[in-house]
Amino acid sequence: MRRKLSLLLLTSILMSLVLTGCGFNRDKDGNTTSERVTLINVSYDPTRELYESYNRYFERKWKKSTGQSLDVIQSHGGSGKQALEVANGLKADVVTLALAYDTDSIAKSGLIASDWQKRLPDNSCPYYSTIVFLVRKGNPKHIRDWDDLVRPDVSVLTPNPKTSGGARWNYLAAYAYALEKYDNDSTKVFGFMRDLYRNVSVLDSGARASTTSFTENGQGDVLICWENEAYLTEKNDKGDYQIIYPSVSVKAETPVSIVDSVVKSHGTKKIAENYLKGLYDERAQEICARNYYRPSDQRVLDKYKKYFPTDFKMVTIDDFGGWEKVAKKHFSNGGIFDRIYS
Amino acid sequence: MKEKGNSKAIKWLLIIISAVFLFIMVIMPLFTVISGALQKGLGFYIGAITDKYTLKALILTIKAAFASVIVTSIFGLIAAWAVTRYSFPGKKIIKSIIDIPVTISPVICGMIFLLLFGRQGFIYPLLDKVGIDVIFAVPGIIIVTVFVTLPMVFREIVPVLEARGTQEEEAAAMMGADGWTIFRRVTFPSVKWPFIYGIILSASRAMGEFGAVSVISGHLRGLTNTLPLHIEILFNEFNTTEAFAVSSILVILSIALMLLRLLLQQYSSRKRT
Amino acid sequence: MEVYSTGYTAETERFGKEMESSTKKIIPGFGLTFGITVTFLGLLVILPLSYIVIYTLKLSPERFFQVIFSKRVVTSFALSLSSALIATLVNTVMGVVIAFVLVRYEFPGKRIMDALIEIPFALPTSVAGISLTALYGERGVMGKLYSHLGISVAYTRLGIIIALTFVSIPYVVRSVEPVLNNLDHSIEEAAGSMGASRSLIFRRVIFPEIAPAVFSGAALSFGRCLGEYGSVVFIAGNMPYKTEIVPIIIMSRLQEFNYSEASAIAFVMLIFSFMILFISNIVSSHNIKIKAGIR
Amino acid sequence: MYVALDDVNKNYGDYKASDHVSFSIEKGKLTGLLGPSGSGKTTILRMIAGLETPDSGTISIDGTVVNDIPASKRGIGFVFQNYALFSYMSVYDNIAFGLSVKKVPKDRIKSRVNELISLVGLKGMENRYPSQLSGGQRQRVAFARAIAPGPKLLLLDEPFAAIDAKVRVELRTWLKEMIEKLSITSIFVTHDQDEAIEVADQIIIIDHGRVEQSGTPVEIYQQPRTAFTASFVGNATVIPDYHIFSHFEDIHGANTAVIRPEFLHLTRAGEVEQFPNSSEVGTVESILFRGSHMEIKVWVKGSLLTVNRPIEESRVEIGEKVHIFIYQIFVTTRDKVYHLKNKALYDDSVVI
Repeated sequence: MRRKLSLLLLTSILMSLVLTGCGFNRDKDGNTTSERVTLINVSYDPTRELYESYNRYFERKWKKSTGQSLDVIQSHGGSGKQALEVANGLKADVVTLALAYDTDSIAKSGLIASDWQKRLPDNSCPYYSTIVFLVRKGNPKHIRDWDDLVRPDVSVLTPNPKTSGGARWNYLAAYAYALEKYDNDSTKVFGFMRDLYRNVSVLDSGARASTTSFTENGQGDVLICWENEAYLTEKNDKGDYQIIYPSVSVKAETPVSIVDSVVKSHGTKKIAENYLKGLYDERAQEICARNYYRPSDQRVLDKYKKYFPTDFKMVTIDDFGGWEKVAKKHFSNGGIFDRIYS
Repeated sequence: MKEKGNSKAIKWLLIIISAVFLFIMVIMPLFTVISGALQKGLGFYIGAITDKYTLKALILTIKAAFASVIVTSIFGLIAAWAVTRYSFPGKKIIKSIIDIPVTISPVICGMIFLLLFGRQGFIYPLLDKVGIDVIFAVPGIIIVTVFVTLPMVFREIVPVLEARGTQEEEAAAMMGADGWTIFRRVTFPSVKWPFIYGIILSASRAMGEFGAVSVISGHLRGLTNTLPLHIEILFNEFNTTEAFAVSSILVILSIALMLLRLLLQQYSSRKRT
Repeated sequence: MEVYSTGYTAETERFGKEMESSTKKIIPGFGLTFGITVTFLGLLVILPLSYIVIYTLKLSPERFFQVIFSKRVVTSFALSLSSALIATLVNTVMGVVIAFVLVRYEFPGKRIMDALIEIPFALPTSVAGISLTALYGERGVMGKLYSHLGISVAYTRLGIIIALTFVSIPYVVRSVEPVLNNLDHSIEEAAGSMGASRSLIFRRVIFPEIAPAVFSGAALSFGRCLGEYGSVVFIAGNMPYKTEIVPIIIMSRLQEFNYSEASAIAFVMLIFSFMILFISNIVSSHNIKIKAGIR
Repeated sequence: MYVALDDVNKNYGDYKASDHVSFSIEKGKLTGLLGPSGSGKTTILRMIAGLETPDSGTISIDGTVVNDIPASKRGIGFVFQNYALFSYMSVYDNIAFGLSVKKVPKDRIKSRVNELISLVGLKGMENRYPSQLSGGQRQRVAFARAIAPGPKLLLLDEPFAAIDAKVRVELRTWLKEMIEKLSITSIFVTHDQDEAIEVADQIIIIDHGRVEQSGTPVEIYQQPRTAFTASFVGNATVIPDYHIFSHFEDIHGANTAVIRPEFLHLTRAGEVEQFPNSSEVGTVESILFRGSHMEIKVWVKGSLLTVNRPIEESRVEIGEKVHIFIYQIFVTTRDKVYHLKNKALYDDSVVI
């Protein structure tokens, strides 16, 4: 008899470790009314600082308007990696990734409605960014435009497009420039891209890791990165670095969306929608601008014109025929990027 | 062996070679962590250590280590008993299976649970209906940590049990003692010290696990970030000083466990003679 | 006390017919303990591992070989295997020296050296990763030293080797130390009295005794280096074809939604690990047989 | 009969450990299973104890068949060869273990254990650990532990194998007294014939898993019934063909013989010889001083015989020619032993 008892005790310990209880109290259309609620926002690398300040703003606003105290939990990493984890079971209420392609891949796995990008204004992009160069103080290698990046004496830093959303925008910006320079002659464009990536000395998995290699570990002469990341680096290391705007870049749309099946099971649909809508508030657009993200609100954009020059060509994803085509042509196995590297 | 002239020279040569090697390979990295941690002064260091996310990560790390210690110690005892007290075909196979978690790459350890509990696995829908999240949640981290440290206690106990043979247990069984009494009064006392070593080893291994956990953690800040993962994030956030500060917690914890181990070693060998 | 006991001490297998006895029936508790062990292993080890096979089988054979023998994966395996081998060689040589020093000599700071050996086990790999990166990076102390010699360490193969060496220092030391410890001095003294020189004694008397322990320690260290991710990911720079070790490739394939390819590569890794485990078990059981005088 | 084995067989793969073993043991008797190592005697003991199960045949204790009864329920005390004392329990706890497992009240255990401790002469050692005791002391603790629960049958597996010679002799007499005093039916296994002869009331000779012979020590010694028993017991010399000695009856088909020193008498040239014309001539090969007598090896017609000569008689020289008179010999075939006397003894033509 004693042995049966100890066996029971053993299995109950194991089970208690696995089970995480969660209570249920919901209003009529399924939204949780519990006094304290958490919201999980899975985002890409460089938005850590942006969402830290926005979350504080929204948590206060939500408390004032509904009395519910909200706790937004962030998760940051390479955009592709984050998309994989959400598609694989990471219970994100909202996703704020680096490019529509990653959010589409989550939608394809059935967690997000297929017409998700139409649910919010400006293609669900409350903020967007562009791709710039970051060079050492005084621009020792005199880097002006994409041409200088292919020079043999220049070593370039950019993340791996297979895992990092930012790296895909870097790639497309370079590609747009090459198309224009060699007016769509694909072999010359391919030659340009191969020369560019031949100069890449470190291929990190995420945008932030790439920035760390450039700044902390002094790798490479020029870093291709998000505009906001460049300003953030400049702010942190007063004057050690300099931002260079290339003649051609991309309008890097970074759309946001709720994750339908998760908000349904968590009962956070109303909160999540308001959380994303909140990004369009005037105060929120200010927060984006101050974190060097280009706000979709034209008025706020003009107010911070100093940070967001527009005297260069900004190609959009539609000019490439949309993410579906781009992903297949460039980033799939055996795609142009793979061929660049074989 | 009388220490002749040249063997004295060899002795000191070998000692110096070992000392230099260990200085470069162990002391300098440790020194880098500590100096990196104190770069911005003690105030910043204290701030970094008591930061909200650091403490949450520390609690999760200790929770995972605690769970893995419980499971690996219970499993270790049961498996060691089955494998050493009886002779049966397939004993070697079981021993090799138990060794697997130590020989395969941590990334693979994380990946197999990602595949098993991920949305495409057959278990996910069942668990989801009941509202249990495993991967990208605390249970997943605990399961992976348990997996990585599974053989720790087992490997410490088995050699001792094998050296002892089974006659004492046989004698006790002859006198009508049941399995539990034999275990409690005859077998366990003889493996008490290796058992404790195993627990300390499994705890320090669990706390330091990075590769496997990073695959299934989801990096939810303050929720599923263990200390090693939190260090990675801090490092990626330009906060290298804070990263080193938090690392020093892990360094201190693991060195404390190590000293505990060495102390126990002294105490147990003194007690036995 | 051995941390990673590589071979099990002499299994007292009863030899000789008269002693043969199946104790299953006498000592109670076999059914329960064996049952729990097997089910637990089945659920926690076999079931998850089987997923690697399941996903690998999803690839058609051609695709499987295409993935495994793609240039990038092959160079990555070559990199991983060679770096693991070099790190293991370094740790084998140094391991034997340190074990010898710790067992045979008395000197100030001996206890400190003994404690230092444990640190690579105790230290989490991510902490090791960032400290080695900082130490050997352009701005680090060792980094500057090496750059004077024109060698860059971080983000190169050398950086990987240093990280792997750090992580696997204790294996050979802890495997050789006990064997050296209970090696009775009389055989050495016998050889010495017959006029053998110190190096001859080491080569002909001591080394054969510790060779199996050295080998199984090295096998474990090699297995550990092959699979190491935490410390390497920070220092390696992960450049395809240059510094991308296999665990990192698996990780990136995972991040590209590519489970089957990740499983295929992991499958090949598993084969390597099992081979190493198998060899080390053979050596240790061979070692036990010699020690226990059983042919 | 108290313990009875009926046609018990046990084999490991193709090796026959027990081959149609049948024997019985009287209540209260101390029986010795005697045989060379590897003869299967320990297997028989372990089968009686329940540590092994026979492939066929029945074992019964006190009238009940115990084949299917687990070892712990057979009411048996077992003393292992190397004691198997609980290394992490004190002497007191070791002896008390059997009783504490049977949930006997504490005070009764205490009195029983103290009684046993004084019985086996280990007063004052209660709190010692096995590692702090000598071989002899450990053996006595193992004995006390085995008899503590008052078993009806005591089994001892080579109890004195691991003890040095001098202590072994003392322990033998001690064990014999103990068992007589407690009058427990006991069986012990040994490969040492002196031990068997000295301690056992009844000896069972076992070889290659078969019962060669069973009987009192005297019967075994004086009337061996098989070639093996004859050659195994006593300081026997085996002669390939006894016909080289002329004064013995010829048994058809039998030629090997066993001769023991006490069968021979040595007379030197010039000494009075009882049967001068029916003795053999031998040359002395070697002389060994055995304390109470000299053990002399003599070549007689190509066979080296051993004969004892009292200390008081005159010393023999190596190489000396002597007369050897053979009183009797055991002529052996596979399963029969003929006890032949020297013909000279019949026709008593004795020279006075």
